[in-house]
Amino acid sequence: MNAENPFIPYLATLLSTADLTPDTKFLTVELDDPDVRDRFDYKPGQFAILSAFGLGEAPFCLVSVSYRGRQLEFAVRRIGTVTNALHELEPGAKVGVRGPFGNYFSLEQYKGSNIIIIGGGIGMAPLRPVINFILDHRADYGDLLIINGARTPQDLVFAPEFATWAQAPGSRLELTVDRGDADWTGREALVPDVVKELKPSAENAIAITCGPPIMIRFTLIRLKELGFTDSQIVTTLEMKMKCGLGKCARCNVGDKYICQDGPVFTLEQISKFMEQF
Amino acid sequence: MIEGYQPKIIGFLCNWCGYAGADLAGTSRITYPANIRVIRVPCSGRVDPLLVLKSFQRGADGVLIAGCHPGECHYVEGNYYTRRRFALFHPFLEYLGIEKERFRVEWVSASEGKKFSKLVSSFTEELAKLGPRREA
Amino acid sequence: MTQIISRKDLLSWLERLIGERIVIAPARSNGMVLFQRASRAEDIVLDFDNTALSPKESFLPLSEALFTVDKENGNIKLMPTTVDEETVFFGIRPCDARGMALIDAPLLAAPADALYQQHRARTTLIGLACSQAGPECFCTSMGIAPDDPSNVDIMLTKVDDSYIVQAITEKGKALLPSDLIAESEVMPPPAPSLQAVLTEGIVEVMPGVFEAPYWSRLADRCLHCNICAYVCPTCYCFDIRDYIDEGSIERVRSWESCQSPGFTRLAGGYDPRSTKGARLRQRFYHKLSYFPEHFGLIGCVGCGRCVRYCPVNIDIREVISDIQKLGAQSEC
Amino acid sequence: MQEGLDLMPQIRDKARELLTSGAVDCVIGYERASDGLTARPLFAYEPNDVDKLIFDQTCAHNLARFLVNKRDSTVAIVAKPCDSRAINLLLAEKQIQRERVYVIGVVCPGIVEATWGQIGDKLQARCQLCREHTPLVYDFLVGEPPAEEPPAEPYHDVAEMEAKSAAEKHSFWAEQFARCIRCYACRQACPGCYCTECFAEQLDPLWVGIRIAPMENEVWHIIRAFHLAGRCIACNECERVCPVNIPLSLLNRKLEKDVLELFGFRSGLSAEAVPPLATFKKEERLGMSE
Repeated sequence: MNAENPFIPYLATLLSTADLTPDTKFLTVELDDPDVRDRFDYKPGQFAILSAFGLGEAPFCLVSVSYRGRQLEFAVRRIGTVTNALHELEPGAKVGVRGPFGNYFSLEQYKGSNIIIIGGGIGMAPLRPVINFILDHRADYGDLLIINGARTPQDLVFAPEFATWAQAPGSRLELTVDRGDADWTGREALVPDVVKELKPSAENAIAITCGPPIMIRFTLIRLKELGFTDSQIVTTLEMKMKCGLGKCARCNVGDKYICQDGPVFTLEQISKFMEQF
Repeated sequence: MIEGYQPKIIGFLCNWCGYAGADLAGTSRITYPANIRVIRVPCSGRVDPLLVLKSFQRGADGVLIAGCHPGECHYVEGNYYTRRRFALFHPFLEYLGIEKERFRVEWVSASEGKKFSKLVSSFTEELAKLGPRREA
Repeated sequence: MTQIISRKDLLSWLERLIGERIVIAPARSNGMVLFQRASRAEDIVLDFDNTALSPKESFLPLSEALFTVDKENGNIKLMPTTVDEETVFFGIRPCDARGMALIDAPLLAAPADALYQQHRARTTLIGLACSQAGPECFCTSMGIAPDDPSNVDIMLTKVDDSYIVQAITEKGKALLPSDLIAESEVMPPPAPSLQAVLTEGIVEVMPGVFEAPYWSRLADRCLHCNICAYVCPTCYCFDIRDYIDEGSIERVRSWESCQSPGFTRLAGGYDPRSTKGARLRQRFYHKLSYFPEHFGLIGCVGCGRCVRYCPVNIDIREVISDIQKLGAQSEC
Repeated sequence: MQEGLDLMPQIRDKARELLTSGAVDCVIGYERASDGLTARPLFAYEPNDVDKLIFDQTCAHNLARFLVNKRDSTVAIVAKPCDSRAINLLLAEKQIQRERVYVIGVVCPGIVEATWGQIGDKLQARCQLCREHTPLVYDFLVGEPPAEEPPAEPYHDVAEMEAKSAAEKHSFWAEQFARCIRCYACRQACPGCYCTECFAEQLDPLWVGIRIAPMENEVWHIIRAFHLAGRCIACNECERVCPVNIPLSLLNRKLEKDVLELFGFRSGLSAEAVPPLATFKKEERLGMSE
């Protein structure tokens, strides 16, 4: 983060864009200043604030992992003014980057555990670096189960990586959609129902989930039925953010600022202030 | 009159009449001053006072709305609403300090290329006489 | 011995300061007393209860560019806004001076808000003790005295037709006009006494009343305008968006309020704090629970502006005492 | 303030009756504010709350503003004549249902100038111009309807403004708008401002930029006033609540005057009246050429 003036973004160049789904693009961004580029370390779960100059800035989770390379990757779903502008940019365009912000998944702590990743729609974005981190440190973790749901097959965000994820040793990828199409031979079920069906064991396991509020709500119920305790369930919260620094006083849930104290919380932490959402 | 001053006019022209009229002026090689910047709208009834106000704020010296003659609206009654809306907004603009000469609502049919040309000429002349707007 | 300055000399001092730097001082404007940039000492109002708007506007302006985007030959450069001019802020009341100190807590916490920090560093605060209290004042309940010299650089206390002068900080000392100040035996008058609100224990009570139906009932009459937040000397919420004018791009920060309808609405329309009751509750929780949890002090200074200007009389003093009652009920 | 004005018992009795019988879920009225002098809105849900109800010449708020929030329940409302015009406006614009609102109409002697902690002895300017001292819509009337005497020159201040030069008008309004802090209290207090998304909050198209600055403020105030053209019922709540004293009635009443002159229309006089900009007459010319 730019400690001298945290509101001034680092300048960066959009290297490439690719369509992930009809409404989501994969953006690869490189910070212009080589020193900044070297310093810009981050961990799975952290986010950055991207600027489209003239239209504003918005927070996005970093979907890359820091140690693999210096290019920053984002999955941006077109939903408002800033995301629209980002979608319109061509490679070579200048953007701004502030960050990294927020806390991260305690992957060190999960070592030795079986990991269950449960993501819905664009909620897979913060989970991608977790999956890649685990695959890169395969020996450190137990079984990896990935349950990824979306509205339609076209909305499954990281489809090009599914083969890698599914074929990695000790990992299993379960896809599901609300509505299939002619080519879809997989599941047509809601994510919480898939959790119920697959019955992952809570023993020595950590469940990490992210997705739309309604999916999270029912997924949590299913996980608890399977015996997961609140400290075994980890999620990321979403709230409107502006500054990323706990200063603009907008993204609080109870006395926690999602941009600083979050976005990653265990259910144990959240249960104290979930009502205050 | 200020030497060399060229007033800027924003013209909201309805697709069916005002714009067609301007088009006819063009194809008939009837000249009119290049001071007008044309924005084609589906109907004069689409013109929101916000568009007029924003035009003035962003440096227009005059704003013209040209629609079909009353009774000839492509959408039957759109311009009746235009008439009411701007009959009220025009004096309001004047009340806020925008001279009444700077705003016009005119009915120009698709066959009135000559009328459109005359209109733009007289509007431009009038605005030139009035001089530039004060800085907002 | 105390140091004093006569009213006349105070005005000549201010006149001198106006020649040297920016002077912000209370002045009459459209039926209000407001802090404004003074161009003549004679426009400065010395006798007033308090200004209609708080002093925060000088440090956290209504709107301010954080930086400008400079686009030349296809290159982009970001030009941060800087505060270069020295300012004297005259006439700040003890409650408002505490207000600034409270805003410092979040905004100067590392990494500091650079622009706000510059505004603060470039400004010398001259405080004016209150010789009388308005009916809406309750600073003492927030641990502030009407003649409290904390949080200012120089403190002035009116005695008859003169002012006792106290330099509180080195910055203040450096500004004092030694030629205009005399030694005197006068004693400061007693500070006015104020209505009290029981704030003791409120921070502890708050978490237990979050679900109380009280909030949605209170929100019945709330208009959800931003007056309370905008007149408040401690509210610091802001919005950041880009502003384009004639091709120039600025990243602008403007005041915003947790009461405004879009405050927590996410792109796509989902709003986790969509009800009126939840929004109003957020205001009081921020002041009476979250802020003290984070920074140790209640986020209110008892200036009473929200009491005076709320169009529907949502009175924070009443809210505090209602919460105390609710808390007592839930205990038994 | 006028002495002997004691409409309170009747209002309380009616409110108690309505709440006790369950005819309404809530009575929206006035109670004494925390200064012990002025009034504030009261939402009475229980018969016991009824004793807090007051009515006097400090009851400034237009309570009709709250009706859209209470759309889903049945409420009674204490309504002054100006408030009753707002009720008519909301009915005409299909925002509320007549059968879900019980109107306790109050004959109004005019409201005095007051701020929190201070009551003046002068009637508010809008009350000096009032033409209706008896509510136009009610289910139950409190007070004796007086004979109406229309004000002699209701628009003298508007006429003065009209007479100024363009430059004078421009600088007058620029100065007024520059002061705005965009708290949107004018909008929030207005019974006619009920849009679910205000144009000022739209991001695409972006009409009002983030800057709280003269140009943006100007768009806000001009369009706010114009959106109420032919709809404003002159309760002047917008001006009363403005924390920086912007003379909004001078905008609103210019439009009111022109609407009256052009269309012969005053808003809120009936629940059926269509706002003049939502209708037209084919044969009218309105000063425009053919």
